[in-house]
Amino acid sequence: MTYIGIIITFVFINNFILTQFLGLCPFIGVSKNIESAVGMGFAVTFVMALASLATWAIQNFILVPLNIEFLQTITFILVIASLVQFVELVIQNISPALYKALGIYLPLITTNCAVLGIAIISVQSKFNALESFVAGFAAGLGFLLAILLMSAIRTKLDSEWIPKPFRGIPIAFITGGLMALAFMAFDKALLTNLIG
Amino acid sequence: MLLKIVFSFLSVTLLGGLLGVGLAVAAKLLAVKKDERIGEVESILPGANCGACGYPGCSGYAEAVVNEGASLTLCSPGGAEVAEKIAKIMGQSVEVSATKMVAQVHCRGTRDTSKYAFDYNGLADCNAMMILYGGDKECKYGCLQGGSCIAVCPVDAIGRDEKNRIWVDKDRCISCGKCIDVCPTNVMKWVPYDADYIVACNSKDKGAKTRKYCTVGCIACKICEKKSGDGGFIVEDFLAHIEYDMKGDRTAAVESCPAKCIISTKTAKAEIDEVKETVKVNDES
Amino acid sequence: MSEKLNLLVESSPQIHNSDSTASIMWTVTICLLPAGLWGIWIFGSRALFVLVASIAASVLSEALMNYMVKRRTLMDGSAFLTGLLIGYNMPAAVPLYVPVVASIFAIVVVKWMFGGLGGNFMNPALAGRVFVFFSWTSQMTTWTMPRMLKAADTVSGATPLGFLKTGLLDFNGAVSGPAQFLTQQGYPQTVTDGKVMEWINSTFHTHLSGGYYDLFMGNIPGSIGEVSAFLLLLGTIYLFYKKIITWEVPVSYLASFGLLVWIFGGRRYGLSFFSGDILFNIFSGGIILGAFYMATDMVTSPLTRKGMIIFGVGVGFLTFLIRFYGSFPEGVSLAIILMNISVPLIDKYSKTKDSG
Amino acid sequence: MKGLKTFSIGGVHPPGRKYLTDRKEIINAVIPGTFVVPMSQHLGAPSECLVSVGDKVSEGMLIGKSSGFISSNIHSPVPGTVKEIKDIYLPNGMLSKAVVIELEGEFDRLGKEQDAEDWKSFSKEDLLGIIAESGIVGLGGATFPANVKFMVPKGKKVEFLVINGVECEPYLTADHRLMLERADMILEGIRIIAAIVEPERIAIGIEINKPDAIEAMEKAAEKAAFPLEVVPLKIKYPQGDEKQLLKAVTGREVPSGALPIEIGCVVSNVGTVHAVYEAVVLKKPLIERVLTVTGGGIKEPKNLKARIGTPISSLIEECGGFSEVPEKVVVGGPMMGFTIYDLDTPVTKGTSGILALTSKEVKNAARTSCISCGRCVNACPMGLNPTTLFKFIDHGEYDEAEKIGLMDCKECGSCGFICPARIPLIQGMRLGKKMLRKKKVKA
Amino acid sequence: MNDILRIGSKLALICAVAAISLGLVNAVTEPKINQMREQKLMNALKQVAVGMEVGKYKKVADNPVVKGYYPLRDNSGKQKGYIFDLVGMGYGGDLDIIAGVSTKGKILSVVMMNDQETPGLGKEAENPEYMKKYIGTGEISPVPVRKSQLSQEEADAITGASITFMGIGKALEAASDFAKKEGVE
Amino acid sequence: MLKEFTKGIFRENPIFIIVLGLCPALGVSTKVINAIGMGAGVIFVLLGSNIFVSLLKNFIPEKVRIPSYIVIIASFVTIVQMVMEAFAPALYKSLGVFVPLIVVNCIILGRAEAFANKNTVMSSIMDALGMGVGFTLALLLIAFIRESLGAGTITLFPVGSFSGVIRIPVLADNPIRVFGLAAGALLVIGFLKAFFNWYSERRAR
Repeated sequence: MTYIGIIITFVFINNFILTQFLGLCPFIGVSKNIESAVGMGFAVTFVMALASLATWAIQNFILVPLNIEFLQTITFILVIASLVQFVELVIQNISPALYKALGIYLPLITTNCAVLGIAIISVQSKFNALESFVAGFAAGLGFLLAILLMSAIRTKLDSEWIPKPFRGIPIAFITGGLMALAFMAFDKALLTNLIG
Repeated sequence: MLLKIVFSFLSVTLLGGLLGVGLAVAAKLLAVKKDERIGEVESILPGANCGACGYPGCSGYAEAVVNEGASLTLCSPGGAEVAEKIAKIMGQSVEVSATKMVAQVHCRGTRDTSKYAFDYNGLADCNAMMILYGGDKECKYGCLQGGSCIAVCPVDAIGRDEKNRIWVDKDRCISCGKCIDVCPTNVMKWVPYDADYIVACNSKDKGAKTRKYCTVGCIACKICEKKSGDGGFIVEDFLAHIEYDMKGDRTAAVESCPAKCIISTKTAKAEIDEVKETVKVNDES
Repeated sequence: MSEKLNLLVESSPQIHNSDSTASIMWTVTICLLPAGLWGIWIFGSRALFVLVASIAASVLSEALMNYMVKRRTLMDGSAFLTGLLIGYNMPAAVPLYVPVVASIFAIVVVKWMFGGLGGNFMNPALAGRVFVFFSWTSQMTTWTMPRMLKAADTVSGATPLGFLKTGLLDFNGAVSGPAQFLTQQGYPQTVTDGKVMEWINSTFHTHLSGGYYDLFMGNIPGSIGEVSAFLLLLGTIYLFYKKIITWEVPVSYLASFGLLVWIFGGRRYGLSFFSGDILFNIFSGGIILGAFYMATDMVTSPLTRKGMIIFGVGVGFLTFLIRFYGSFPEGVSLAIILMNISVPLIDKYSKTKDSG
Repeated sequence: MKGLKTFSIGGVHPPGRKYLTDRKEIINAVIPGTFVVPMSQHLGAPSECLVSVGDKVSEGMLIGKSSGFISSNIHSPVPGTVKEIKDIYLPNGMLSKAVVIELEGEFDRLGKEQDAEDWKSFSKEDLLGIIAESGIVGLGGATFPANVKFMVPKGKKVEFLVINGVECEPYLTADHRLMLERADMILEGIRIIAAIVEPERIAIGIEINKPDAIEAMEKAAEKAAFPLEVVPLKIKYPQGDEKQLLKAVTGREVPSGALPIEIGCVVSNVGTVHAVYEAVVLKKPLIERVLTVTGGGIKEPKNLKARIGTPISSLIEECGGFSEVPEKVVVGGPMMGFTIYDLDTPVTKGTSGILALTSKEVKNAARTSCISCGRCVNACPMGLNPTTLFKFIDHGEYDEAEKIGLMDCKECGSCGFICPARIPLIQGMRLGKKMLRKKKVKA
Repeated sequence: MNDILRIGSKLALICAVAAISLGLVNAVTEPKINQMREQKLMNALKQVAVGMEVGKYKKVADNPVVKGYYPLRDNSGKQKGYIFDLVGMGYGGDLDIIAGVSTKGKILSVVMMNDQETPGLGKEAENPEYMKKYIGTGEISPVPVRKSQLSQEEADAITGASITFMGIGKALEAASDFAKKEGVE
Repeated sequence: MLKEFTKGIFRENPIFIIVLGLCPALGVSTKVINAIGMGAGVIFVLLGSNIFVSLLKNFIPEKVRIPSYIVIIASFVTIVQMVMEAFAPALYKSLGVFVPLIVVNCIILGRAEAFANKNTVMSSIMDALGMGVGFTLALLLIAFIRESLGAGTITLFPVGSFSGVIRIPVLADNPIRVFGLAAGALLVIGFLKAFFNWYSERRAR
């Protein structure tokens, strides 16, 4: 698959949130206003790209040579968790402003299944290092796109008269469902016809 | 097979050890100080985010308490209990007034009892109604029933009955004062939580005028003053009010009120059971 | 002045324009009617049943929601219009439960869960259609032949675009475009079409293939209300006259779509760039219905002129993408609801200019 | 229509309905027995009441004194006795102190010829003093004290004096008739103002639905060889607003929150110009004004010259009363005017018309939710986004509303007029401004 | 510093325990997993082999559809056909198909091993019934790749999923051609 | 003790009340059997991690608390993975990437953080069981709705001659397929959450 193909796949066709059900917790939790949604989106994109690359290295330099692929889950999550904490510490020191914008979302990312998800999917798709990185980045962009659209819709919904039991999380899910319905327009055929 | 187990052991242990040490080192080198008391204070606050303290939400107040030395008694929903807990964390002592105050509507005028000056058409918001001649009731002191207080109440303690009268459930009220702030006619007033009666009228018009436009308005006849003894009824500005510090028996005064505008706070509780939501769009065909 | 007048007090302005929400909805409904009648005429009474089912389900759902949330919005015409549009987007032979489910989904989930008319961020009719399209794809793609093309043994057939989609998958020859492809592959055409196209070709010295007349008038299989571009455009004239729709969305939609088709549309037929058949693509597959009646839905399109143009271009681009590269032959509904999703974002960032 | 000037963004076309009165000559209104003169008839601080109950007043006597920089004098419209001083609601919803005068005694001016003053020898300050003394305010509706407006700040130069003869509000024809019947006097008034502000150019903007007024003003200017540019304008509401008028006539834009003088312009309404003429030349304080009594509910619509303080009921009676029960009675134009519920409300300096509107004219309909049609956005002459503003205000997010320009809204009513969902947008804007003010006072 | 080492070693200890226990579990499960995988393939091959003997797998490098094949021999050891390992293009992604084809190009049997098709539409192809439409074609009649090549009845049965249908058909067509060209190995 | 168990089932149901662990709830709920498999996996991991976390609560240093928990959880997940692949390969395949993702299921880390590291082993076990069962029941409900509407079937274990698939007469022929897809999953959970909101509000009255 070409890099463009990977990007189209993970942003639109296999959008992590709207078709793969990965990363739903932050998608629902942090989409109440646009600013924090964008912050979360960028933080996720950043971590996903790095994690995808790091886990590629683990897989190909440790697990495969030693024939211990069954330790994939435990090593990947270890690396991701440490990576997130490390990134948090580094950002905190390098740029307090960036930390203020992204910092509060970083701890949430450890348990964001999208990050582990992209690591595992990259390995399963047998991507090379750069492809893994691009896939992680693209999946993050897909997350950013979805959460950005979602937060704009939710800001609008704030001023609508929504039946009481539906306010908050339920309507966010229903909104997500309708978004997913629309995203069904993007399918594999689109990719094959476009990229060939 | 054994080799595999050894490899697993080595790789994961090394990885774990490395990351553990790395993180510990990083945490030490890159440590950023943060006052832990902020979190503690925040966890004590009730989390209503009502804004009564004047800070943006409970976390804002917690930060202000720790960093800016804000007063410890500003959280009205939490009351004395919370203030004491905060004081403990901050190592200070506080004095808190004991009585909890709640908001109550001092008007019971409805379409049946009060005269209306004109047909109003527009926003269902008291402040907006106020722009047009101070509301559609002839009485300019009464409750406009636009429901602005219902809209601002963070805990759904305010509701209206089928006659559109507005009631406050004192048990749900967290004393944040938002409704009192928003009310343009000042008909929403503080009352001690344990108050037995309120004078449900806010009209400072002369008795004769009040009588003309409202059958449940205080006409300043002073009968309650005379009957109550040490019940604390006082008529000022053509309007009776109760001094709640005086604990005398008030029933005689209540019963003798010709306008029946002194009502028990228990009534309020009964009426609000069915809280109606204000829908601002009144579309119809 | 002794007598007491019961005067109304309200804020300025004291007079209003004659348009109301209800009048807008009903006007759109009326403008849509000719195309629907045409659909009933060519597809038979079955089409009428579909329309009745979708409208009835939609109006009843609205009534039910009105009862539940204690508001009265039945007469504003929006539910009727939604039902009508859902019916228009159905094949005539569809089982009746399909339009019913679409209508219920549209009104209850897409509209009322978001607070009723004005609260929804997605066009209810289109969301309803897409919902049932993905649920019952085959039922939604089984088309009835119009009466003028109905031979003794063929009762169902493919829409021109559907025919192209499957036909082109393994086509290696060379044709001048979709119309010629259809003619060459024996896609049915009316006699009138032949005469009209011959007249056009001889009068204007063009070399057009047959089929354009059928396409424009609606002598083709397709959804009940979308086939007749001519009658839909007729209604559009009145909408423009009444200023109920503005030019931004339809024009930017059709222009961007047409441009893309012109540039890239010929590639499928082995032609060079800048040789796509704009006319064929605009009059087929519900673009007219979509551009003038559904993309222009006020609730789900942007507020500002700039926003509307961005929206229209987006819909045009996505329609092109889906129709030419995706697996769905038409793509109008999906393109519109995809852009519906981005309307709040567009509105947020296309603020009006402050003149000071 | 092509080539005619107008402002660039927004605007609406409400039905004009000026034919009801545009051929009716201005006549003096009947003088009733009782007058109610409010002390707050202008923008700014209320006047200080100089009389008490029982006092005798004469026609044109000062009874309310300007109480600040932005304030104005108020004069007794008729000779009489002060019967009562009470609080009344003015049409704009404000509570004001008002002097009730019972007609009694002799008129000093009524029916008496006045000598024309030779004002040309007066200094600028003298002229401004006379205008201030006479209690002249902007008669277009804004009621901004005229002397303050004409006071050019130091260092500023006036390039344009623009006279507002637009009268874009539907129904109203008072300015129209004034220009037609008293073109010479208006010209004299313009001369006086020009002597004060010393503009480089003088223009008068008139919408082309008043061809006779355009002609009359052109003729008057020609006759007097006065360099007045008569600018015919396309019909579009709210062209009569200062900012829109300046944009239409001069092509210049007034920045947000600034006054016209910032861009070297002074604007004055023809009614004000006429009042300046009367004050300076005839030494007559502002005690009467021309207004239009009209609307579908009025039997015989008329243009009247009525004294300040006349109860509206008296004027309606003079116009034959109601032909049918009106849905509402409006003071001012239908776009920016106010409904009243008490017909004894008096005429004030800002009353440009009295309308009795039937439900057919009002066209009220059920209010529905906003359907985001965007018409208000296209109609707003200030380029604001009324529906978004309204949503913020409706949810109490007044600061957010301020951020997107709430304070630039001047309540022209275009959005509310065009809204198919009948959302009370203007009331929302007023509410928002009120709550912001309240918040600022608190802070 | 001590502190750091202590923390690091504790984490390492937890990791070590985890790793060892996982290694032990893996020692138990891995043979089982491999056995299961083998069995699944064997089952499929057996199903496709229609009673014949399956030879050794051969990779095919330069074909986009045919990934490899097993030669099929009858009891006498004479080659009668192939089992092809095919990859087709479906609606939702690749289709992994195993098909038995005679040396003359006739489709003998088809099994869908793996797909990502829409449940209820393309997913129906996992159903053995579905593949009946292809069986027997390829030698004399062409492998159907479009619904129009089927009878009305059969076409109705594969409602909607024309892309899946074509994906399988094209893969089989390629296999049939491959077999025809190759003939006997 | 029993209270720790029952709270997870309704009052603090991880999916409907505290809204955690959504990704698997939606991802694998296309078939009832998937829900059962996933639920079993989660119960096992939750139980194991809760036991170990509460046992080791004094041993684990504060600074590497989270990594340690994650290692413990990941070990149990890997065990589940291997066992499932060995003994229920079909189920393993249909759960796909969601099995390793149990690691990041917020419920498990959440319970370790919020409960197990503060409580005794016994109450941690009860808590794990309650939460696990609550999660499984919620998952079953979602899967039941999605499968019956979206495919017209209910897939259970094959036992003897019973294939494990129950066909619902009318729906099986023309199922509302969207419910089996991503959009349907989100819609279903939205409505269920709203129902629970409404119900708990009513109960509170």
